[in-house]
Amino acid sequence: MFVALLVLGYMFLPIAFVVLMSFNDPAGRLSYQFDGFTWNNWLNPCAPAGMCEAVTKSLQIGFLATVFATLLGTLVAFALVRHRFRGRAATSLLIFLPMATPEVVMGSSLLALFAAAGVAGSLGFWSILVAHIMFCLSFVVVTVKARLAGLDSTMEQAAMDLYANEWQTFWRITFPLVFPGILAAALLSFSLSFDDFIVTNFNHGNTITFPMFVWGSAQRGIPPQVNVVGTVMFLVALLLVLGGGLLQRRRPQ
Amino acid sequence: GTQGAKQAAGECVSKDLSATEKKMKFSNWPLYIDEKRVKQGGSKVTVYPTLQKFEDQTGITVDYVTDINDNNEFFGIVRNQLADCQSTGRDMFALTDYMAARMIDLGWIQELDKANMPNVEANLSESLRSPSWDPERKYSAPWQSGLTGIAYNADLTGEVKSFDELLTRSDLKGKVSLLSEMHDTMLFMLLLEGADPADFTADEYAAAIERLDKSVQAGQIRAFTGNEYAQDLSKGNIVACEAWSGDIIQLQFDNPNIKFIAPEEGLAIWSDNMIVPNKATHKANAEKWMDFYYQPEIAAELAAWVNYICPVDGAKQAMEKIDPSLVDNELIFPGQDLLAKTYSMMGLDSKTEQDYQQQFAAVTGA
Amino acid sequence: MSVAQLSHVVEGHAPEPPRKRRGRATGYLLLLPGLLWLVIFFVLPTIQLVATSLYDPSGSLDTGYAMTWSVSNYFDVLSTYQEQFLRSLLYASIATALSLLLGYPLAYAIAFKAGRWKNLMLVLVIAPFFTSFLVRTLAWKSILADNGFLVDTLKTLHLLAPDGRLLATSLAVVTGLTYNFLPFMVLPLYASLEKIDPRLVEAGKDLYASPATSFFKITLPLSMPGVVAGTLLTFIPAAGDYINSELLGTPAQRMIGNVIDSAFLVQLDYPSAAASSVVLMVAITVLVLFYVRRAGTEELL
Amino acid sequence: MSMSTSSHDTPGTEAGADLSLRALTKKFGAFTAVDELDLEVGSGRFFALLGPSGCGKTTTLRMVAGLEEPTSGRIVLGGDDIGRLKPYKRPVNTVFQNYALFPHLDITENVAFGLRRRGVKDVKNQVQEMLDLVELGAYGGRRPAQLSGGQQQRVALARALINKPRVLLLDEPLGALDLKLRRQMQIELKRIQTEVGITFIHVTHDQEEAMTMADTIAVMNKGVIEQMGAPADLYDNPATTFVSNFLGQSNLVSAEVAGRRAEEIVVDVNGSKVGAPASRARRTEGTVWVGVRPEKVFLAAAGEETADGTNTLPGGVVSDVSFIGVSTQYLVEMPWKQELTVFEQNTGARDGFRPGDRVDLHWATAHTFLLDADQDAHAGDESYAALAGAAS
Amino acid sequence: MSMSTSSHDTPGTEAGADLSLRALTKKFGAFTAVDELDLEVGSGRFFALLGPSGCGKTTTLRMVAGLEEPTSGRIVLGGDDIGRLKPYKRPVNTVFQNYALFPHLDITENVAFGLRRRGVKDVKNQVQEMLDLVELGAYGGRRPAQLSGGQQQRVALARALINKPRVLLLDEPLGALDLKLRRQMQIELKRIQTEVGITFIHVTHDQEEAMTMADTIAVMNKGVIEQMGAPADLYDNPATTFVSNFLGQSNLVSAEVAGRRAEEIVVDVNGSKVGAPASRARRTEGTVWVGVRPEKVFLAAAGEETADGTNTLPGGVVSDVSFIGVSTQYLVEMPWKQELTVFEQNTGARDGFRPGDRVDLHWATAHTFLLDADQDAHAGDESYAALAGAAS
Ligand SMILES: Nc1ncnc2c1ncn2[C@@H]1O[C@H](COP(=O)(O)OP(=O)(O)OP(=O)(O)O)[C@@H](O)[C@H]1O
Ligand SMILES: Nc1ncnc2c1ncn2[C@@H]1O[C@H](COP(=O)(O)OP(=O)(O)OP(=O)(O)O)[C@@H](O)[C@H]1O
Ligand SMILES: NCCCCNCCCN
Ligand SMILES: [Mg+2]
Ligand SMILES: [Mg+2]
Repeated sequence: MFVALLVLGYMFLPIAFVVLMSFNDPAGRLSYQFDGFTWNNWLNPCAPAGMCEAVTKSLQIGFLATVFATLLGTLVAFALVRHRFRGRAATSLLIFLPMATPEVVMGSSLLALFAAAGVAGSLGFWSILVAHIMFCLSFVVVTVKARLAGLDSTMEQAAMDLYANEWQTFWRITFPLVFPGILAAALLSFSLSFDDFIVTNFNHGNTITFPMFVWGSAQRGIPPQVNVVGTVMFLVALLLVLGGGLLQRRRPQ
Repeated sequence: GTQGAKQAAGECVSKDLSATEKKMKFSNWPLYIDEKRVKQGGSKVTVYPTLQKFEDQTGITVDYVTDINDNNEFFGIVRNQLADCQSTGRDMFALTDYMAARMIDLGWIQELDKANMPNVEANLSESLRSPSWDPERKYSAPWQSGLTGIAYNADLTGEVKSFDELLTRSDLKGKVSLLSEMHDTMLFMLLLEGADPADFTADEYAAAIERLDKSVQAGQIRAFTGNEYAQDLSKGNIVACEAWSGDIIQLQFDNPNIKFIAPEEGLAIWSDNMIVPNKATHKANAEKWMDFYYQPEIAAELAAWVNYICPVDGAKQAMEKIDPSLVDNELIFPGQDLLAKTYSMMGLDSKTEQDYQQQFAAVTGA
Repeated sequence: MSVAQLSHVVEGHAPEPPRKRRGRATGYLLLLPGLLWLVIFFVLPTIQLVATSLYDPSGSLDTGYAMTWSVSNYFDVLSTYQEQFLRSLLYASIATALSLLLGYPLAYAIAFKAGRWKNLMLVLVIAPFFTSFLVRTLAWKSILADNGFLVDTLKTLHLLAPDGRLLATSLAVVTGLTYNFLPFMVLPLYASLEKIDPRLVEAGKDLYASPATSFFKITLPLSMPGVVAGTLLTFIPAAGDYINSELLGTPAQRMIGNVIDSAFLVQLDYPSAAASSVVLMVAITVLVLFYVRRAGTEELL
Repeated sequence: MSMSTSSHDTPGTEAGADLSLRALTKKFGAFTAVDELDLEVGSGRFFALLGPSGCGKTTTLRMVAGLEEPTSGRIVLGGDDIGRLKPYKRPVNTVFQNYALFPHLDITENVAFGLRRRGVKDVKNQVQEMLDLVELGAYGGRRPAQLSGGQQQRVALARALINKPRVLLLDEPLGALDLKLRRQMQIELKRIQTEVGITFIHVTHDQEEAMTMADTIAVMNKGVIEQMGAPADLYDNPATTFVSNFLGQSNLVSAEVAGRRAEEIVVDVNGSKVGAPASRARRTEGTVWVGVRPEKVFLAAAGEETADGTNTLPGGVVSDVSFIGVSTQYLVEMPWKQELTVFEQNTGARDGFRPGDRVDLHWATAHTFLLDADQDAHAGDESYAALAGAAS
Repeated sequence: MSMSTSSHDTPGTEAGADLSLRALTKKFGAFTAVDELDLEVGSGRFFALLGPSGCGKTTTLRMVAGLEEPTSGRIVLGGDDIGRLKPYKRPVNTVFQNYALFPHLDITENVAFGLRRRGVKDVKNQVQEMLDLVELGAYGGRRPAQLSGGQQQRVALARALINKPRVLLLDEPLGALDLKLRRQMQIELKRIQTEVGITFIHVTHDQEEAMTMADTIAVMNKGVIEQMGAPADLYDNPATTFVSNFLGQSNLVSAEVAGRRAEEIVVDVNGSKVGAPASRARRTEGTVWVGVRPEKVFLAAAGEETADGTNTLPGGVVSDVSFIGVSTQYLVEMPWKQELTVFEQNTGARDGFRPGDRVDLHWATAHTFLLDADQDAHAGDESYAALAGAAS
């Protein structure tokens, strides 16, 4: 347990630093040490030019990638668990491979394709989105599939037995029961997309996402507001997951 | 296979919307424009005084981004669009001679309308009027010129006099950075080999690479950087480095112990040139910008802050009014003695360029 | 063991045959959009990558690259970047081992010791994902800085030589990699540890196994699916990563990811870049297969 | 094979419907799980389906519910062929073995589920009534996970019953409960069935359960029904060795038919003459199994007593005595080395025997039955099967 | 409370060891799971620990095994205090309820596990012998998941027995098996214990199991042992209402002590005089519970028979009759509205009664016991508890 707490400490050291620096009042232009406390960064989060636009882009892409990957991935998971078809092994392999491919390889091969297709010049929002959906998809399939496979099929039979047709059975029973898995998959997708740098770096064209912004500003001096965004995202994650847990636990008497 | 990236002249030009859209986007290097920190609504923000003047005078809103860190890196960022006859989203950027040359050669740069830029016509320094790659300055106008030399942090180390020391002094081991652009760094390596950067052979280049590789393998070099060396230098992670003159003078405002020196081997001299890429839709606005910064007073104001060599005739006189102490600053207005110690690398055909770049990349590991 | 089986290892459970035979058409229809997506944006790019790796190396941006089936590209990148390749695999292996060493106790504690703090601890493992990976790595860079608080303290305590440093060392890169991929290790480990019936461990103790023996003979083998999944999910991205090396290392710590990134995005040397990518992918696949086969036949159920 | 218990044999409420399965067959690939099964269940009956694991009980029920499609045959409910209807179109509900309660809905919503699907109004009151019936009136707001096994079981029952199905199918609804709770729930279930008068078809492994609850029992084996009837009938008059062993225990001894006098068949058991009522003889010549239930046999010290109308097998030696509270169980080794079982209630009326005691076995002729000797004497004896399986 | 069964009471092998628990206590926070428990188990005994869920059986066993640390008290095995030894240092092995077989090891390695940990040589042969003993000789190469429940159970037994522990602890090892298989395994277990002569401490919920297998039974309730003794002793002579209800069923009727004649206490049950042997009276004055087992009671038509030395309660009305094969169970409502239970073996000797028949209850004075009326008459009656719980 002690070792575990140490490891947790190790995991949180940089985050603690990020939180601290979000209150930094930098003395010079290129400062990355704590020079003094201020609320300014929190009060003016959008002061650094382009940062909030980048965050917005990342949120948009994250949201859309999550929606599409979750949708497509959930369908695939259902097909894999509930249907019989040819090429099941090949399908599983195809789902697994993106998870076993380093991001550089994924990013570079996408770029190679776009270049060969002659669209390398118009990369941007859409190409980032397409790539993010692609690499989130596998994680969604795996997550939803696990939940679905653990679902007791007698639940659905019981529903049918209780006068629910296929459609009602799906929406009233199957979907709510698989939903926590779908939600987990969506959360995972969003974090993967929001956090992605490498694949995006290959295919972003002129579009600047938050990680791209951080990378760029790292070369000229990071504005402390970047830490505000980092802190907020961390808190949002914490609240989301803890809140979700509480919601699940809170049950009518 | 893929298509070549060359574009025929005039093939990729878009309609200029400057008349209706009073705006433009300029990509430049960091530490390359005059700044001022002002309080605004409780928090400090950075504003650019000359830029504000320009906006005020012309009514053109300028999106000024400092996303150029290294010529090659930036080339990588815009090459797909330009090769594909797509917009880069930028109306203008400032690139160093050889890169500007390469882009012009690729047909990616729009010709400028001199009629819109009387100040440039009038005030551009004589020595910069006809570079081999744009003899008539049809495509480009220098933003600033500068020198590449050595910077060190006197808090953390003794004086560093030469490039050779940078590569060999054991007390600097692991705390030295060099520039990630082949042209910058290899110029000095060639000098160390006793070769003339303006006229060297492939063997000399290979020997220079060999020497660099030794230093890298020995762990002497901590990083090959673009403009971001300024950060590690001021943080103290780097105690000495290959650096660009003006940057260092600017850093001295925060830390006077950061020094710039001319290495015993010599200095590199270069210019960064404003160019307007294909598909830029605000060329006329960009030309207005160029013209604006070629007014001697504006040029002097800029130079007083950035401390780079000013390409504008008459700026020296204008400087008298702004900051007389800078009139004799060799880094802004270099004299013949200093210029005699400067070198630049010879032009390379694209095949050789690619080959040399690859050899360099193999050493820098990136 | 085939790659398909490998995927099941990663997922942590064997495929179960569909319960009921329903319309095939529906099955295909559900699969179609997702699979199409993967085919277009994963399979095709991979094929294109292989194609690109065979382009004429003497081509250039200006002239374009012709397909000349130049297998020599592979030999070129292997000889030029051999060092970076090996370093990537080495660093990734060390980082994976370290992650396992650190992640196991953490996962173990969450699964068996955390009690009512279990959920909170799990959340804490996942939450860092949301604070951008770059931001955290840059934070490490500041924490480890030569004149930073940490280095100063270590120097005062004489735990670090006066001219020693933490940043820009192999150590920094490897710990950075370890740090970044630790959650990918902890989560699958936790998932498989949690499934272990504690009564099995008790049964072991009852049968004369000391705590250490119980761990090595019962807990560890039973958590092997988690170990395999965790090590794969750590090793694979770590081997391809270049941000840690870039931000926390020096040219002497460059990994193959840096080479690919720069060759693709800065040098614009597509054939070499693609060849390096393909070599990396093949190397990883071969290693992973070898690893899973060993772990698989000896320890897995 | 065709058997029937129709509602006019025994009085019963008419709320349920006649269910009739005709030549119902289900094959899984080459394997026949249910084999041309014919069955009639009268309305309002409590019908128990009993049989060893894998004999096809669940499959039969699933076909009735519509969860499994028959390979052939018909399912007729109150005159309508429902065999091809979707499950949600059948007036039949199921209580699943694992209850299959919906974990994400509270108890009220679980119970209301069927009514809501059919768009019934006034769901609230009906649910409350039904919960009261199963004595869970106060639990409506809880989630299934917050109830004990027995309570969950009753929710499952309420959820099915509230739809007033014409037939309620119960697939080992008590299988997961522990012994004492199980007995308690049996009483509950029986009470509820009597109250609502719906036809129950109850699948169970537990014979005692079947016998105490059902008014008709069908014993199923390998996809077909071996015998069907009232519990006492089946118990007292098994038609096959399978039924005689599966439902309770039986002593089966090989014998030769020696003759017939009046309504009695006389057989020779290793030299002793034993009688059996002709009405209980499934075979009347050649080699037969002579059967008698252990509790019908009376032990006496060797040579001590005999009475008229009583069969006697002399020469036994007590080999094992186990006290099980209510009764004592004796194993007696006969001269031909077969061990026979005798139960004696511990009434305290007399002292028991000890291992080694020499005893004779007596029982009333009327309690003897004769079975076809071609059948396996151990058919249906699961503990024997388990032993044989283990040794193999 | 202190009780003992030592090995010289009954002959037994001496391979096992005397286990003695002294004032053993285990608290979980404020809750006392095991309360100053004293217990002596003679070596080579088959000792059964019986009690309702949550009474502390598992906790007691876990303390003996070393898997739980006692809050206080001592555990002495063959003279050595083992109470503070680590589990892997104790010559005690456990057969877990869920078997706890190692899924990643084959059967041979599961069985060999303990020997290997102790560095024993010649593991192969010992394992084979042990597998043969449990009749799984051919299954060594399989994984646990490839065996049936009964087979797994035997592997768990073999895995523990091979270490020749001085005490073998069995925590409901048969709990998960179905009824028939369970009976079969009971016989196996008893055979093996007889063969190896190791002390068995067997925890079970199933009284019939305890009674058939064990030579000593301890009935545990709320962390203490209520009564201990040979199965028949405990059954015939329960000391508390808890034991009388938990071990089998009892009729308990409230009565007043009316006097005493010779070795007999006479009590008044709602006007009827009933006698009980003084030796079986736990209380001899004031209000008492008069107890009698259902199988000891004999039903007769109202006013029909009486014999000397027999207790009679007249005026009953049969309210329910259930046929359960071997016997028939009657519920008889007495004039004071209490329902009493009577079992009658279906010997076929006479016709049974029907609901509504008026009957008298008779039983031998010798089978009557008297209990302290301060105790709850329903203590230990789990089906009653379940019913009460459900209604609450
Ligand atoms: N979907 C299926 N595919 C193949 N065989 C099946 C399927 N469902 C059931 N069977 C087989 O059909 C036979 C009858 O199964 P069924 O479930 O009806 O038995 P059961 O009488 O309910 O047994 P139990 O008492 O164990 O529940 C079994 O041998 C079983 O293995
Ligand atoms: N680790 C623990 N923490 C708190 N209470 C516990 C713990 N273990 C057991 N108890 C409590 O101690 C009491 C005795 O538990 P124990 O498991 O010994 O009962 P048992 O007699 O074996 O019951 P069962 O027949 O249900 O197995 C129970 O009330 C139980 O809830
Ligand atoms: N801070 C401004 C730096 C400008 C450097 N320009 C280019 C350098 C030559 N390679
Ligand atoms: Mg079944
Ligand atoms: Mg227990």
